[in-house]
Amino acid sequence: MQAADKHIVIGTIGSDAHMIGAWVLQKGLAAAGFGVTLLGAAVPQEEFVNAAIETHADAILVSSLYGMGILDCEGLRDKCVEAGLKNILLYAGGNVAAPLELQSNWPEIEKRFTEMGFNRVYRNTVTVNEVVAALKSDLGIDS
Amino acid sequence: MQAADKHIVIGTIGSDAHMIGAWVLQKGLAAAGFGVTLLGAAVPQEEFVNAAIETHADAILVSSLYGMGILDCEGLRDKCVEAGLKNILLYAGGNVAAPLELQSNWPEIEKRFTEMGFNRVYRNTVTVNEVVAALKSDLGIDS
Amino acid sequence: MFTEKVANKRLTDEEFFRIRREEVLSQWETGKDIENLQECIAAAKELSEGKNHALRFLEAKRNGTFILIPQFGRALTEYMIEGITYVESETGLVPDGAWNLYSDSYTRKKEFRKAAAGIERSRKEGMSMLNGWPIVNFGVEEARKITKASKLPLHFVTCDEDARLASEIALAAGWTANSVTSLQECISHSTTITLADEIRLMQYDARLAARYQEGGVPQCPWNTSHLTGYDSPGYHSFVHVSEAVLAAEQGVKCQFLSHGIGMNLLQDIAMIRVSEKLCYEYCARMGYEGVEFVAGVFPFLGAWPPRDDESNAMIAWNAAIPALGGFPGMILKCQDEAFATPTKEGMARSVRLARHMLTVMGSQRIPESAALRQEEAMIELEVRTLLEKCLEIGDGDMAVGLCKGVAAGWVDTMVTPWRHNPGKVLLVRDAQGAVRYLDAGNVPLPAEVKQYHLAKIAERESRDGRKANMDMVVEDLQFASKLP
Amino acid sequence: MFTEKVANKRLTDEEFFRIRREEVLSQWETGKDIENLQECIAAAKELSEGKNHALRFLEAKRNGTFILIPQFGRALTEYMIEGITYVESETGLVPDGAWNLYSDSYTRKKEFRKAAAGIERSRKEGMSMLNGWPIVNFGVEEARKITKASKLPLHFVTCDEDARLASEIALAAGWTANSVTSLQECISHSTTITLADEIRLMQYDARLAARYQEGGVPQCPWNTSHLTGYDSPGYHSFVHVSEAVLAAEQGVKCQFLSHGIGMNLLQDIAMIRVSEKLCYEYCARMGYEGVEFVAGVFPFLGAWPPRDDESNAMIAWNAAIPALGGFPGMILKCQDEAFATPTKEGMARSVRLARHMLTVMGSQRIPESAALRQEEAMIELEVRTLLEKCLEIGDGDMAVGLCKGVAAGWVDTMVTPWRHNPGKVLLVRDAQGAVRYLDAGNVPLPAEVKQYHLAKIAERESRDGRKANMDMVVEDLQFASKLP
Ligand code: B12
Ligand code: B12
Repeated sequence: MQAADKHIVIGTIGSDAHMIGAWVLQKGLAAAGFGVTLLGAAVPQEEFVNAAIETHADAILVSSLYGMGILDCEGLRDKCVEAGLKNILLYAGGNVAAPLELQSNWPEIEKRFTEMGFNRVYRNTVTVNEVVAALKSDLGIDS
Repeated sequence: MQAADKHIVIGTIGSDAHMIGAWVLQKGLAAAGFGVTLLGAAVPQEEFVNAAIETHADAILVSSLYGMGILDCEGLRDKCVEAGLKNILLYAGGNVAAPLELQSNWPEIEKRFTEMGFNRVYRNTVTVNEVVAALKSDLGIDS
Repeated sequence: MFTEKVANKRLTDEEFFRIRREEVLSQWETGKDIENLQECIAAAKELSEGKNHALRFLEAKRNGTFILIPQFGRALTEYMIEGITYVESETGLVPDGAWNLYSDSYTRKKEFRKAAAGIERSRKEGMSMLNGWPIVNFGVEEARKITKASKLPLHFVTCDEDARLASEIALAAGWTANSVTSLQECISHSTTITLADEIRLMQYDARLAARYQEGGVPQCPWNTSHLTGYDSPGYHSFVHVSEAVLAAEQGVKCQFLSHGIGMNLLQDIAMIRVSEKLCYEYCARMGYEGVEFVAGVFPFLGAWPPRDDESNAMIAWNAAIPALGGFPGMILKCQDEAFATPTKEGMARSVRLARHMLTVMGSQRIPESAALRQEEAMIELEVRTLLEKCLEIGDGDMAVGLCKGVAAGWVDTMVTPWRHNPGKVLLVRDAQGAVRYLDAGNVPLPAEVKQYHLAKIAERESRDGRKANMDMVVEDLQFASKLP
Repeated sequence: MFTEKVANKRLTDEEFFRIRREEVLSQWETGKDIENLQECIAAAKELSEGKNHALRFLEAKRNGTFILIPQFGRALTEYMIEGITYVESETGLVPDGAWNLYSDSYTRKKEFRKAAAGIERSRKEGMSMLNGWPIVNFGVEEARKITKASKLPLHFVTCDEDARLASEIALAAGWTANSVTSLQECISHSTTITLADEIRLMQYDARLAARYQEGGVPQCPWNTSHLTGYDSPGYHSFVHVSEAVLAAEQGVKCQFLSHGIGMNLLQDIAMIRVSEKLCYEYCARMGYEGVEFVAGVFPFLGAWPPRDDESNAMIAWNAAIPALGGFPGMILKCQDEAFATPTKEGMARSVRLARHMLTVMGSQRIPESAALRQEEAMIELEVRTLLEKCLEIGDGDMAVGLCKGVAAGWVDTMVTPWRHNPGKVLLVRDAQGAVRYLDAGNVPLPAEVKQYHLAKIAERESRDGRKANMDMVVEDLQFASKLP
């Protein structure tokens, strides 16, 4: 299996206008060989799901920087399931919580995102290479 | 009782070259009305005692900034007692310990200086006014 | 939403009150508490006594002193008050300080229902689950509690498209600065709104500020170029001057020019000088009399380093630039910047750090020099060219010209979420860390300026032994957030 | 101790070895381990491979890069190694760093018995009860353990009057920089020694460094003006140039000019430029060929603020000055400065902060300007006058002139413990925070310079609405340590 056979949808969720992270990620994933669709900023959940269907995506990468990622991401897995994307990979990343007390309690954040049906959640210190490695491993791509 | 009736000897002890603190202190105490003798820097214990005898001093203010104040001050009270200055006030002040762990454990520093026979010991954040107030109180001066 | 064409014209009383009634106060139930504008102005006058933004900032400008401006924004009023009083009492921020207070992003997008859920959620979780204070949901009486809790002038970040109701509530609470922006908002926070619509929305905010001013409560709305953090200095100045003219038309008499900076000392100082000078010049030329501008610095808006020590360096250098430039307003980010909305402890630490920068260097200024003059000249040429082209194409109307400029593709910057931005521009840093056009797209840079930028980039290319390209652009985005 | 008169003359081999045998190695038992100088030089050559101070600093100067120099000093070897390896591994200090390592003050006063007691005491208490590492008590093999533990060039602060044995041990251990000072030591750390005696002592240290250099181990001894923290910039430069000439006579080929600064950007940069220029000029004029100088900044030596946040500002601004000046050596103090000898954690934090200052501003330089030129001109005039007077009165001999100048009262500074200092000089800060002569005592300031200083003080007087006087001098001593 090769990266080129896999398609990834990336976007910044909710009312969030930050898009540099997603933009950088897109460049990195494309360079690693993935097919990538970048949805831009302030993307509603529905748009993620529709884009995933349209592009036969294998993973949705949800970027959230502005601190309300937990609120914005709730229910996304359900929408995926409803749309027949039961097993699509869901990653989140960025600054997903507003208060520092939560943001610096990463096990709690991981717990919450797992409960919400996400496969992985990343801090903003993650490198593009780490994301590529995780995707390859989760998607069974030889590296 | 008035400040003008009281005499204070000030100096920096041991091999310590810092003398700005003592210099500033001298100016402040003189302004508050005390008689003051400034011995300068790197003053041996003997010189403190001799100066106190000579000037009929009521207090010796030992400045120590370079971190070895505990080592340098040991035995000073004994020398005072030997010289007949049993009850002379002994204050120390400055940065009396080298390691931060000790310097920031002030109760321990106070304990040590009390054991060494000092009446008071001050951090370098003390103000001249606080020193004047303590001297007045300890020497029974009306303020 | 807006069908009329845009024009740089003062809203008539009739229009203003029609919009107020039909489009603004009706947005949410708290609108009804501020129906009587006269009463609101009277209340604001009393509440802002002794902590008026315009008066304090103009005074600092006259005296050559500085105002430190921490930021804060949490979901609940009690968190707001706790944070504000903590910082004010722990840092000696009073009297030479002011506040930059944030609403949450739902409020900024008029998603008041989501904000309400966020309030509930924050109560339940016992911490702030919103990235700011939802002023519209809370309404004017709650806002007044904050006014009373602070000893300092308050500015409320009213932006993200339609912030008219937020502005109304903030000013009615005695906060003495809202935001008067336009292109800034599109670039920073928007995706689909048209510039014409954004300008119309902001005309209302500006007119509202002017009404308070006319009613005896001096106002100093913020005219900002916070943008994305990765924009050319000329673009920044251009945004400021165009916003200045639009706000002045509505009757705004004092504007705080909050410049996002790139952290190149000379270039930043040159940029701010050019903005301030051209704001005065263009306003005078268009017949707006007695408008005052106070210059300030907003710390680097690009990525920050994820560790305290490096953040301390950022805070210090971002304070050194306004100090050396002599710009009165010093907005502060804090050590939490890379991670989460500022904590009160973080803001206090940052205030203390910046304050001590002023203690040791506050009266030092950068001397005049040929290098600084050249940087100024280059920026001024760029900005004048854009402004003149706007006025020309807009037939003397800045609003029309701006909109046409974006549509025609020659008003442009980089990495914005705004879909109407042409997006041909690419910027990199030169050998001294100044921001330069690698690709100016269709921006009508005078040839001299274009060559200057390319020559500067060539210096870096030869120092680094490689060509400037897209990889370099991406690296430069993160230059200040990298740890060794 | 020394009965001969002083002269700026190279020690003959005969003298050098006589002193070495009779006065130096016999000071303490560890002297015998380094009796064979040839062997020591050979060992040092190997040990300093890849971390030679002179080579690294000259390289940085050529490349326009910076070397970060944290400080450290603890009673026991294991503490030294622990601290050094901690900082090197936690901060990315390698390869662009170096170490400024301290002995304790007993060692610096040759009170080796007290130092021995301090070592015992430290072992007993489980913490460092000395303010530095007693190199003489520990001897060369222990010192070599430290050399091996570090990846960086090591400088040992060999000062406080007679540090000849400390120098011998440090250089034999492969440390590649000792100190070549003279007036500096008297002013900073001494009370009664005569300048003539101090010069004689330091001639030995310089000659020793030169011998290592000649033996194939490049050396870069530190020529410092750390002084008291409250001295005029002209006095600083004067100290540097005079020390430069004395060390060069002994054959020293590379000197690191570590300037204590006053934290006024322009004045500090002007001072350092003048020093460097005149060091080259006077050495050339006196016939010392091929001597290189590398300029550096030692952070403000006056009182520091007793809180982290304010210390962070100090660290940042003290790093910004060498960065903007383009001076390769950036010595660092840390957040512990007001309280105790630096902890390893403190030094690591400070390195990270300073390093990030370089990340964001490291390639920016202050532009040439009339203001900077004027400051340079004034300092240069002051320094040249002093130097010429020395040479004149000393009949071309700098050492003689210096001693006569102090005796005659026209070489003078403020608040030193040194009893031979005339002590008529008073300095205050002007309206921009630059250091100015309120009273020049008998310092032969050219009239132009004197007037310049007084005019600058007058600016402050009129700004502050009060006369400059002794109270202001005392206040200014503490200007950077005050919290709000
Ligand atoms: C630049 C920036 C902006 C720019 C955005 C420009 C743009 N076009 O994107 C501007 C100035 C417009 C802006 C606005 C605002 N911002 Co902002 N902004 C930043 C800043 C300084 C840098 C973000 C950035 O671009 N980093 C560089 C990129 C390359 O890194 P990145 O975004 O982190 O992405 C990387 C990783 O996170 C990861 N990643 C990202 N997404 C994903 C997703 C997945 C699945 C994975 C695996 C990985 C991953 O990979 C990326 C590439 O390496 C951060 C603070 C910081 N980090 O320094 C604040 C920050 C994100 N902003 C913040 C806030 C609150 C706002 C505002 C609400 C206003 C305000 N209070 O300042 C508005 C947002 C309005 C809105 N509607 O969204 C807060 C968020 C607080 C929180 N989370 O608790 C931050 C943390 C600052 C702070 N401490 O207050 N901001
Ligand atoms: C200026 C200074 C110097 C100058 C001294 C100039 C001079 N002529 O005095 C110079 C550069 C020469 C110097 C040298 C050294 N210094 Co020094 N120096 C300082 C510094 C930066 C400021 C001291 C100062 O002048 N403060 C201003 C005056 C007005 O305040 P003050 O001295 O604290 O005095 C006030 C109070 O403490 C109090 N007070 C003082 N004495 C007394 C006594 C009594 C009885 C009372 C009631 C009150 C009182 O009242 C005073 C007036 O308000 C301090 C760090 C700091 N505090 O910022 C380091 C510091 C004191 N130095 C230190 C050291 C180690 C040295 C050196 C050994 C070299 C080195 N490693 O740097 C040498 C000393 C050599 C020697 N033989 O002594 C350390 C001491 C470490 C420790 N205690 O653990 C310090 C703390 C720096 C550090 N963190 O490493 N230093």
